[in-house]
Amino acid sequence: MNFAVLVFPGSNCDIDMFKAVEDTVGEPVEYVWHTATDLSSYDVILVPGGFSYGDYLRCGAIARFAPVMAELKKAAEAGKFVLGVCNGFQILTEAGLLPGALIRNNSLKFRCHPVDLKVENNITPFTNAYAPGETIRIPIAHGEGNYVCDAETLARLKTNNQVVFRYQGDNPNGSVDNIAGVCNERGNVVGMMPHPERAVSELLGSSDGARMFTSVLNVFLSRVEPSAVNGARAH
Amino acid sequence: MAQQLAAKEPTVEQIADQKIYKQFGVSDSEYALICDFLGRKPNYTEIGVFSVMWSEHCAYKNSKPLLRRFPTTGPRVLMGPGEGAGIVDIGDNQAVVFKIESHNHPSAVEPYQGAATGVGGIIRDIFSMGARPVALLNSLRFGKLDSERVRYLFSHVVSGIAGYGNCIGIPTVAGEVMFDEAYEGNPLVNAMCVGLIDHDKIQRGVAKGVGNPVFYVGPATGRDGIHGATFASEDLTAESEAKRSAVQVGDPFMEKLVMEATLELIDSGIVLGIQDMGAAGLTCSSAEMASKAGNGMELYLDEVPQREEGMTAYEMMLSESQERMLFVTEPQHEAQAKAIFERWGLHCAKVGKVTDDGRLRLFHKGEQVADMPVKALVDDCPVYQKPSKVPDYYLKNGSIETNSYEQVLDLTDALKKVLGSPSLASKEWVYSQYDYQVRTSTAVVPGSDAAVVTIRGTRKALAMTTDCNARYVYLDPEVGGRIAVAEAARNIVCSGGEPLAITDNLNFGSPEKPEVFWQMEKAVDGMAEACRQLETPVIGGNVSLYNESAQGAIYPTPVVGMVGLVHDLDHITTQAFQEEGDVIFLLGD
Amino acid sequence: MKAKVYVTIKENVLDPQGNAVQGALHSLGFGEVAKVRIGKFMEVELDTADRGQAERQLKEMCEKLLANTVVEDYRFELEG
Amino acid sequence: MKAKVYVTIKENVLDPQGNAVQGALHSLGFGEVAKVRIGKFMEVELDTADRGQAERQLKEMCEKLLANTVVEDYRFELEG
Ligand SMILES: Nc1ncnc2c1ncn2[C@@H]1O[C@H](COP(=O)(O)OP(=O)(O)O)[C@@H](O)[C@H]1O
Repeated sequence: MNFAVLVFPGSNCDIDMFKAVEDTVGEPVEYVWHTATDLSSYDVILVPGGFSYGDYLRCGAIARFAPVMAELKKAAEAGKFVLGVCNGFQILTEAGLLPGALIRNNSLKFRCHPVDLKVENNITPFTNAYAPGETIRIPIAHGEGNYVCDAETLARLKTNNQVVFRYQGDNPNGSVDNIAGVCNERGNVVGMMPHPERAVSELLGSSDGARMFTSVLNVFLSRVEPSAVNGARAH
Repeated sequence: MAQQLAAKEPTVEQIADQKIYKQFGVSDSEYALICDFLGRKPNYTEIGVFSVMWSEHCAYKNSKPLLRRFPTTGPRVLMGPGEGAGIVDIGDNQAVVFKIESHNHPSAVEPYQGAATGVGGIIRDIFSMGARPVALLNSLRFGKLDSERVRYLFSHVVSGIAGYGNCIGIPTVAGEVMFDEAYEGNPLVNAMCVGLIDHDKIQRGVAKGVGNPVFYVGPATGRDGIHGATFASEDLTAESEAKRSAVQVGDPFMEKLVMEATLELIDSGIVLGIQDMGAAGLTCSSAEMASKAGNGMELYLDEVPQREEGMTAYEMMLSESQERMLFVTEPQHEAQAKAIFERWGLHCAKVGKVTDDGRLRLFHKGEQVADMPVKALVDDCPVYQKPSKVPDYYLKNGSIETNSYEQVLDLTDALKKVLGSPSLASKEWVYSQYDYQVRTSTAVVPGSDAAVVTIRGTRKALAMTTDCNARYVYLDPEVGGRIAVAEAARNIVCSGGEPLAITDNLNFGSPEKPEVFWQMEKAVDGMAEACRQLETPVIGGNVSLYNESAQGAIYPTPVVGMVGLVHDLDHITTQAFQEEGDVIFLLGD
Repeated sequence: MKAKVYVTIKENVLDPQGNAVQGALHSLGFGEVAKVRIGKFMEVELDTADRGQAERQLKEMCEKLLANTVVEDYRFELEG
Repeated sequence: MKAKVYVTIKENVLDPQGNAVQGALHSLGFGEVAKVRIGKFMEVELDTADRGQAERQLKEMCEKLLANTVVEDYRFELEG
């Protein structure tokens, strides 16, 4: 299975994402520059955190116009697996690949600390190694992670089971309905503010994020519908 | 308009007759020396260049005699003070590079940008050596939190540090914050950066190879941070007000690009010498690079990218616009260098040439506008041995009968008071705004003693800390200086590391005051002694003097930044009690 | 040609910054401040003399980049 | 009473945000964009009918909180 880690000017969790793939699943992984115009050789595309283009204007606003983004759209439409973390999530919403928007934390401050997340949807390719409703501990590090969308969209997210993670306990940024991560209708594109790539070993304080990587590998290997994979597991 | 501005610059005669050099902090005797070195009187650009090269910040003219007292060598030291940052061997062809730097005065004026550009500056010091920055630390001092202004300074300084470090993607892993009236009008903002390098990648800021081109990379030069003297001789009209030196604004996104491109350039092996443009930008970098190679340099100022119209030679040479670098390569590598920068969306401009005449010559609009001996600029600033005097407070304290104080009996209440003081309280409010985990190498995050950062591909890690209890230093500078080093060493050891070396930031009041100079002397003696005992040489540092406000000098605050080597990940130890039933020991007395 | 672009947060979207500033103004003693909304004000210089073209372009810039129409509204004025 | 407050970055102070947006507009094909400066636009509602008082207060709010006069300029307009 081939992983791509997109690199925009100002990405800074690209290396961490790359290392996480190496350390958790050990599958081939490559950096793909923002000017790339071909993603056909990759099965999973990871959009890492950081401050693409300085996050000036709005987070992710400028990155969404990079040449690679047109390819990313195609890949998403083709059903490839796409995960955006933090700035990557912001880029995916700006690009319209995921609904809603991320605005300033209600505290107006950047916040970096571990949070507890509830796995709300474990049938996405990135979450099927988690039990439904399981609580996992993953760090956040963002200044603009306050998820907003209109009431209609929110209702739709709920009906379609598109809320992937919710903050448990303290809501660190004011996000509507405690949303920490969402997916598209089809489930193959996931975006989240917390950093699973920062939680892949006990030395880093938690290894709860590792299963996002093993999960997508399992789904790929089983080559069946993600829900079937999950359904096959006894809960 | 350019002519008009240039015409406003004082003439050679006016500078001499009206003693305009004094506004630049150049004394009569220094001015006479400069005339000797030039064999004539300096023009406006030249006196500007000399004044910054001969400032305390660049020449250490008041502190050099003291700095010589520090031990600076050791079996592991690969590079001691003198270059951008010091370097210490950690085995396996790897080395750690680190340095601390102050941005006290800019932070007092504009706390967010002052702190942010302080962080940006220290990061450039590290990557211009060829090292990959892996961690940031800081040391902060403010007045008491009950003042609105202090709260403003405190929160904006923290945001500025966070804003820069988080964006560029280097974790801020440790630091200290203390609050005391002594810093009411003069906060301290010291930033430290730690980097990793392979021995064979170490760069130096040298302008090697006569005839080689000199390149400028980074954003265009504006009228940022030029010392106020420029317009001091002008009537303050609305027009001149608008043109006056602007506050430096940091652009961490730009620095991230410059950093990645620079590291790639260095990796390609075509760089002969490289230096960042820090204080006094183009002036300091060009003169120092030429000096270290024993060469000269010509700069063609029309080629310098400019952000504003009508900039003069003086303004370009003294601008402190951020995120800029100067480097030298051989002519045949020009295209390769340009290609690397272009990939990162950056331009590099050929702005000069290495020469063999030992002079720094500046050309602007078809004319030679300055011609100065490099050696005079870099090495020949007079060094002063300031008078020193034991302060009265110290003598008086010595005779205090401590037994005469009433004994504290309500220990619970006393403990509550201590725990409740902002200087001792949890600093989570501060460090939760810092991305301390980016790069996924932070094994011990803020909140323990020293932070620990792992080195990928090895079982080794680095422990790091900043420490200084300035109240101790005030009460007894020599003992306090020793304590600062010892505290840092204890923090390293308690985290599982072997102390390697220190970088220090000497924050003091005015050295013109004999009592302050005495504090400096004694503190340095104490630190030097501790460094010798602990075998942690001083591999670099920074001096920040004239930290005074209406209330007087700050507490003498020689901040110690120490790095230690954790030989095996299993040695990493944190502060918290681990398990119920564990036995607690008290070491020492 | 110079343009001024105003980007404001949509009426029904929460404005954390505006709320925080309002709170801060209250605690500074400006009790009569009933509401604060914070948006962006951009000055854009265009190398064109064709007003119609400038307008079309600005609209496109706003839709594409300068505003996120999921949460923001925009308007602009052309000068000169 | 409603006020509009405009906060802009001083003429000779670097505006990294404006530069980044200008670069982005160029690469989107808006080559005629010569310069972009990004500031803030605030709408403030005041519970007062006294224009003179409102003006005095706004000035004070700007100086104290809404603008950082070391690097920013401000101006405001009172409506109604
Ligand atoms: N300005 C700061 N930046 C980052 N971390 C900080 C800062 N101030 C304090 N810390 C962290 O908070 C913890 C406690 O700091 P401090 O109160 O100075 O304790 P100690 O005296 O044990 O060093 C340490 O881990 C320290 O690194």
